[in-house]
Amino acid sequence: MNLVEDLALPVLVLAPLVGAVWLLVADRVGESPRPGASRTLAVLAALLAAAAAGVVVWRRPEIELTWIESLGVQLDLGVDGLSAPFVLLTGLMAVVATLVPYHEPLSDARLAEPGGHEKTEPMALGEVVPAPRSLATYYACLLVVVGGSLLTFLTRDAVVFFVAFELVLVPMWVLVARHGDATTRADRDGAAMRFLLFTATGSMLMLVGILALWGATGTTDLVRWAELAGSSLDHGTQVIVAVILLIGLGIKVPVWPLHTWLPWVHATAPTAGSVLLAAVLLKMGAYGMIRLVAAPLPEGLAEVAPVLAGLAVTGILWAGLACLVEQDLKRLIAWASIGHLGFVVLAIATGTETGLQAAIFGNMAHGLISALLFVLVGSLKHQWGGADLGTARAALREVSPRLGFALVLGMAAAMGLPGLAGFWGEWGAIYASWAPGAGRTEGWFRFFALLAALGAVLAAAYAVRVLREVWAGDRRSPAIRDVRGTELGVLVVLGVGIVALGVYPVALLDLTAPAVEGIIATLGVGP
Amino acid sequence: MTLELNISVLWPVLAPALAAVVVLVLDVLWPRGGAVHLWLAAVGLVGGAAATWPAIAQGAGDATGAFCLPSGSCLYAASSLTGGLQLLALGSALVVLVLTWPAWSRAGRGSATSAPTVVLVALFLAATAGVTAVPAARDLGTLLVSLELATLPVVALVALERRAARYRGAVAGAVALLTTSLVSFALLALGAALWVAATGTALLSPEAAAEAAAVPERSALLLLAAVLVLAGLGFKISAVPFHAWTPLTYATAPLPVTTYLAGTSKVAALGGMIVLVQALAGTSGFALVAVAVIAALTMTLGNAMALRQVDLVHLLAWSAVAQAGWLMLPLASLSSRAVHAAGGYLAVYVVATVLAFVVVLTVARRPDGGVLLSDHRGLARHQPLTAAALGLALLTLAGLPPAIIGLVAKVVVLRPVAADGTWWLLIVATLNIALGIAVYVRWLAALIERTAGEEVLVPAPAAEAAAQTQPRGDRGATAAPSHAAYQMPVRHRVLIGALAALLLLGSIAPVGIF
Amino acid sequence: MTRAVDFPWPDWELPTLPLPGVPDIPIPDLPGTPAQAAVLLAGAAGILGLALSKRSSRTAAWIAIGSAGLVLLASLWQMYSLHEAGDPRISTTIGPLAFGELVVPLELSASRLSALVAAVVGLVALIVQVFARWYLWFDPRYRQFSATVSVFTAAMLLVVLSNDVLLTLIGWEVMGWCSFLLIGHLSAKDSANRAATKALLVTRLADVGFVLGLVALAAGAGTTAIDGIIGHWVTIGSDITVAPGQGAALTLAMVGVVLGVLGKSAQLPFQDWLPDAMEGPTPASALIHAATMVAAGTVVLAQLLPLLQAAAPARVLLAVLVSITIVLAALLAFAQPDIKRLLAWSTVSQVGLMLAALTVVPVGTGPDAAIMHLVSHAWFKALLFLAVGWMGVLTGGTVVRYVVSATKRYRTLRRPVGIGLLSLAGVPPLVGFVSKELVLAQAEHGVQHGAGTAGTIVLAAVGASVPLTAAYCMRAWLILDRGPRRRAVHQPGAQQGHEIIDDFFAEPEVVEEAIGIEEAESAISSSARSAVAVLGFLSVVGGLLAFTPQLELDLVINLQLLAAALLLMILAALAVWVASRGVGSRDAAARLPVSVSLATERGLGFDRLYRAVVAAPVLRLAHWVQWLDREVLDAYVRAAVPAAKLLGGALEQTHPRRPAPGLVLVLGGVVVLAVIGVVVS
Amino acid sequence: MSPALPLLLAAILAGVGTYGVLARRHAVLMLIGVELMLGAAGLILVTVGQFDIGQVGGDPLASGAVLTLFVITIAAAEIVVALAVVMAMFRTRGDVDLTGEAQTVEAEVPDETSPKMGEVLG
Repeated sequence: MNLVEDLALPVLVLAPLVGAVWLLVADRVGESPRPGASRTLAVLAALLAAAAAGVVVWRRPEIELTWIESLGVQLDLGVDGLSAPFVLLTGLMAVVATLVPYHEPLSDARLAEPGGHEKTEPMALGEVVPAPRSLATYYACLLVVVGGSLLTFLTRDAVVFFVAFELVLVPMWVLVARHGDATTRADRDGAAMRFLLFTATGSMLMLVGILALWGATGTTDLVRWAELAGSSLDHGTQVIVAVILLIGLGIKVPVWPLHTWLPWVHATAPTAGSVLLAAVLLKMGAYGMIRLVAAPLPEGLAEVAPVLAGLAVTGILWAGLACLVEQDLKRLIAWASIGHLGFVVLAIATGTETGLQAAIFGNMAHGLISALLFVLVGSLKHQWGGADLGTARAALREVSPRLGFALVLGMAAAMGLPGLAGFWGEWGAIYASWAPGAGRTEGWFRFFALLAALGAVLAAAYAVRVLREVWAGDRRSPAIRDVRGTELGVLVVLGVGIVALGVYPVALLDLTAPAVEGIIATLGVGP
Repeated sequence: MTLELNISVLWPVLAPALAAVVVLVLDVLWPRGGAVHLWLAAVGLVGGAAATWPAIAQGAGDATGAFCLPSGSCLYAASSLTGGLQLLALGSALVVLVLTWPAWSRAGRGSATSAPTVVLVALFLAATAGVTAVPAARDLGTLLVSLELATLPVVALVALERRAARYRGAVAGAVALLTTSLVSFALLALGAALWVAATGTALLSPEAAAEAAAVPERSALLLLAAVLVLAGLGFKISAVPFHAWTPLTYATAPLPVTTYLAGTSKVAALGGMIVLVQALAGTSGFALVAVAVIAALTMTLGNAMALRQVDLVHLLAWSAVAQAGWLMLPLASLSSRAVHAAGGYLAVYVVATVLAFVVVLTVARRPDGGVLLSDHRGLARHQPLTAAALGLALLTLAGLPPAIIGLVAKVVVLRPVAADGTWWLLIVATLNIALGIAVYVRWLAALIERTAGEEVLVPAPAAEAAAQTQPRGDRGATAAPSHAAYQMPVRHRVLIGALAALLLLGSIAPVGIF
Repeated sequence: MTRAVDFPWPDWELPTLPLPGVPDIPIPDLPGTPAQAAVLLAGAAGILGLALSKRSSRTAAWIAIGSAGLVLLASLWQMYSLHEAGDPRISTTIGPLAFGELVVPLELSASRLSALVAAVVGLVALIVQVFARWYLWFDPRYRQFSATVSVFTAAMLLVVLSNDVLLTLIGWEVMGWCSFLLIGHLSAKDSANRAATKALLVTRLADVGFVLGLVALAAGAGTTAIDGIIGHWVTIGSDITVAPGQGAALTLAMVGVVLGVLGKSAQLPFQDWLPDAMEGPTPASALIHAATMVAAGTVVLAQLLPLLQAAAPARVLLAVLVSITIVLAALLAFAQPDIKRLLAWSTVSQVGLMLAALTVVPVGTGPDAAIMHLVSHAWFKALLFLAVGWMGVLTGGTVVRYVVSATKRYRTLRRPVGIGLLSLAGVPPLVGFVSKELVLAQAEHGVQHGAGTAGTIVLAAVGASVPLTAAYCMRAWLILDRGPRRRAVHQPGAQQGHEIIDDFFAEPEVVEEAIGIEEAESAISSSARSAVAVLGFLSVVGGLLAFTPQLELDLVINLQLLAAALLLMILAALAVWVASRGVGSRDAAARLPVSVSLATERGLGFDRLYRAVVAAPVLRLAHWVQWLDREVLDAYVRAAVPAAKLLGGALEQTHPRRPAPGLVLVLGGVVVLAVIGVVVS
Repeated sequence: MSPALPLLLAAILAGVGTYGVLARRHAVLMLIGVELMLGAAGLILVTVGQFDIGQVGGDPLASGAVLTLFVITIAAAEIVVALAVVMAMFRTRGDVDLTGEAQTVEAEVPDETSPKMGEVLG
């Protein structure tokens, strides 16, 4: 047991990274490995990481290393109640993302099938279809994303956090730019570039905030920051730093109006990329908001909380409305993500224990739900040859009931149906917004709670819209094959996760409660 | 009046300088020396590099002086930072030497003697000696002399392009460099004169400056001196608006010399800047604000311009301008930490830029190669390892992991600025990181792009079938046969490997850089 | 109005019947409570029904019906054990939840009334499951249907037995979603999808109020436990007093809750989803509109009754809207050209009666009258829906022209339909009569005990509903029971030679389409028939419940009022009979002008109102949002590209390519630096 | 003699030199402008050394004078290099006009207008 415990943490971080390096090297030196071999290796690494994540969360080992001595940057790894669910989620998503089958990117020739979709660029028919190639780099990129995210959640040092935060950008960019679908290559590159520039700008702003906190506290230790709870910064500085951090993290989350990159990127990214983006990468933003803003800058957060909550609520409504008219199913799911994360941000802004609990829960729920929906929609998109809702297609309920069932489950969860994972986070957010923490204007927050509840109605509206357009109906052609094999397994696992979290939220809430209590309890300590 | 010499400290400067002298003397004694001169130069550089060790090994804050006055202040002082900068200069010079080795050893061919080689080698060594001296300079005289020593031979090196097709351009580039450097030097000299007038001493001591700043009429004089001195140094580091020569000269000079300008020369520039800003910092906020404004302007303009370039040398030239802004950024807040940050950033920048130049040069020397962005299309397929190294260099410059060192370098230079609370500068810098990413990722995208040879026109539904039937090996073999025939010279491989290894090592454990 | 007659009539106290003593069964010490068992069994049946029945309707039926039976047993056992051991009985669920500052115990509580309602729900669910097994015999999606019904039942039981507003909300929302699935069961039909969507969205919109109301209640109390909430907000003594300074907050919260209840119970202005919901299969209608979803509002308000009593404005709001709904829905029911829609509108009206009874409960009295009406409505309305569904199978539809003289053609239908309509009309001594009289008495009692204006309005509406109900019941009966003219009497099953579906656990040959309705013509299974018979029996004798200790009604029946009501009932029936004479179908509503009947068929255009007021603006807003997002928010992003290009271009143009201008730049830079110097110093 | 006169002269020299640098297209004339500026610098240094401007006591290092020597030496070295380059310029172009287009190399490189920008940033 001791050995397993000692090894778990290094394995957790290194398994994906080493796997990735091995794949990258193998792809460049000598004959590239066959796609099957790459995939097997990637899945093994992911499984190893997932198992290690379980052990780490269970046994809570810790590692302390010095990384850059002159800066006092430590490579301290370990989990607490706050990061544990994120680590577990990332472990699960690693397995999901590597297992999800690789679809050859759709390009113009295939997207130009009759039915007509929204054209953003004049389309050249008969564009070359890229020749298939070794997938080693693809899987390596997935693994780096996973490794980087794990490191982000595990580290206790702000600089390492930032570095790990950035580590996922380039592989994600490669995934979108090289393996994404798009009407034209320009579109694909555009989406990839958008992702990179947006999130890089965001993380650089976050860096500014981190530097400011570093300067004020003299340490980069996140635990220490949380203990100080902003006592070393005066009020004005807290506000400025909080604003900068929130803008930076808000791009990643994303918070309205910094969200415009997300639908693009999701519409383009390959399925596994979308899964990781929605289920893991966006979480890093929300996690950062708790770790870097809520804990160390309570006063600053309290000051800007009404604005943040207002933006979050605007995002909920905005996304809900956009979903009502969006024509691309994958973009629609992306919009839904924006709405869900709006609830998360709203919950964080309230600055109460209930809010933080709801935020963490909402994150986990959104991770599972969006992963399920993206796996599903990815499969649909590649069978349909596009994700346009305007095209007449066979009703899922008639031709592929398993996919249909998964869609119903996913959509019900997305609209926050009780008994499924989405409910607790959303309800908690509304509750917390109704009873916000110290220093928040009650009136505004209650108004936001009302708007958030309206946003939940919009969620129901777009959920039934999707079900009506995709699931119900009497068309039976063109028939598509029902989901089976690995994909089915992935969907089942995610579906069971969604139901389990929805029916028995106690485990997750208990897991995070001590950490959340710690964060809120220190608020009284500051001046 | 005695001057304590303390020669042992001077070896990093003396070694290349001596090597230059020896090369010249040897040429007199043995006119057909051939490649011996190059070997001598290499020995000089390596010797100098070895001699930096004692300085580097010093603890933080210690400095060993040479040419020390009885009053205790020295005209030359080597702290660990100085040592590091000197090592960097000598190391990058060594890379340039290796790069240019065949060209320079060929230079002698056709003439009866090896004189052309000797000229080049001597100029090169002299310039390097100048570069190594600048960071250690602690008085105006040393600074002026070493700066000019670092600049003038390079002008000649630029002009001494031997390929006829490029000669005309090279001369034009040399003229641009020359005129700018002359004017800048004139400004520097005026500034130095005013400095002496204001402080009464040629020593670059913060105390004297602070003393002068206390008296109103002298403070005005000091301000004017600071303006002129900064302008003079700004040229060397290619800060906006003293940058105009940069793209001109970079694009026209022989590529190894461009590498020298972009790498080694920057050491001198930053060294001088550090020395001056340290001396000026105590006087008023002026130097800091000026440096901040210049840094912001420089990085913004550099990135904006780099974004449009299709010629990679131009792109790197503008990137050098942008990076100059980053180099100056920490100097906008004065502390020993800031100075170290700038030094660390310089080290990362020099390694990455030199690596990028080496790759550009390798690709340019390929049979069908060139220095355009289009020549790098699909490089990741043809030369995966080279492309990986270049990618690492570009990511380092952009500050994106997996080139963690680039990111850490950015963190380090931003830290003092944040500590000062110069928010506007932080925001500008932050936006410039994004802009910079756009610059380098554009190149990176070209690297991993599929070339026409790789893409197959497949009727849409058959694409998947083709994926399963066509074995991979075939496609690898059919792709771009011309590239397969080309064998990269061993020295390029070694250089790329070594530099990439440096960056990788730094990424894993950035120890001792910052 | 009935009070105009002024001579002394004796009032009549409700007698307590000399019931036979309940056998004394020892209560064993079970690991869980019946409440837990009931909810868990029903919920598990939903999941297991889908997971275990691999394409086998038989397994699904076993699971669904078996669990429904067990649920019924558990709830009956619960009634018994409460009777023996006293109430309430608290039991835990998954909680307590670690939800920060908020205490979330998530407990169930079984009391006298909730146990009764739970038993009724269990019974109706069992009957519906049994009936559905026949009704959806050929439906390839029977498994999904039965599983959904199980989950639905679980959700309703959760609401009924909840002692925690969060549990209430969970059950509430799950019911809404299940109703979406059930109504849209025939998802190949667009009208079914539309109706399902409408039902979900309308109720969900109203739920905004419900959610916020409950949140506000919980936030004030710091707990989600219902008794905790009531204890925090009000003090119950001889009169109910609101905690000081919180009257407005309580009123707002209760207004929200009332809004949610209005939505779920299909009361004005949310009533229009319910008639459309008749697109669902009949068993679903019977379940949703008899015992469960529409009645859930009554249950919740009964649980929160002290708060409703304390929040007068919310109570008045509820009373006014409900009163209007009662009358309006009854009028609309009269004019419907489809019997099933008639029943739907009658449901709206009857649910209004339950809620109306709640608004006039004086302090210190329980909501027993409302619950009695809930129970009675559950029985006779389920009976009617099942019977009409059965009829629809036989006649091929429920539109008036299909069902004319149906009970004459299919005589087996005569008894259940007749009992149901009589009970609905409130003819003594059927259960409908008892419960309606109790509501009337409650209203009258309320008016005398300070229910104020609300009481008067409610009394008027309830009084008006009596003849109106009688009228539409009479109309329906006249149509159904018209003597046959031309067509010979069908002998069920005889000449058609269809498969007789009798062993309901046999495995049907599942055909592709849901053609069961045609195939199963006249072939009702004996189990389904007996299920209907049970309901019929209860509808007749169920009134006795009012005289058992299960209900505590300290009401005094005003015999004057009673007589007046009966008189009005008879008059209305007579009037309808008169009107129907001379009409071919004996449809009294045929006398109405076409424009009126069209308008009533469309529910007075509420659908268009919803679309015009809510759907269209929201969609327009959505298009704006899309446009704004693309053209304004994202424009900045896209503009960055041309901006960068332009900037680069401009710089490129100005960038000197010659040495001399470079020098100008250098010297210009000196000037700039000097300016900075001057500014800084 | 007051230090004002030499300083005034230095100012004039610097001004004329600046004017020369800015206004003259001829490379040699530009060089002369630079030399004038250097002269001004030297003059200031000498004056400062002589008149003890801004000094509390005497400067044991005689900074002014020493630096003047330095400047003169460097200027001489500069002129050597500069004239060599100007000669080369004259040989390649036939004139020494500094305002002439410098980037003749550009002609070799096809100036691809950057269409990739749109694609890349999309």
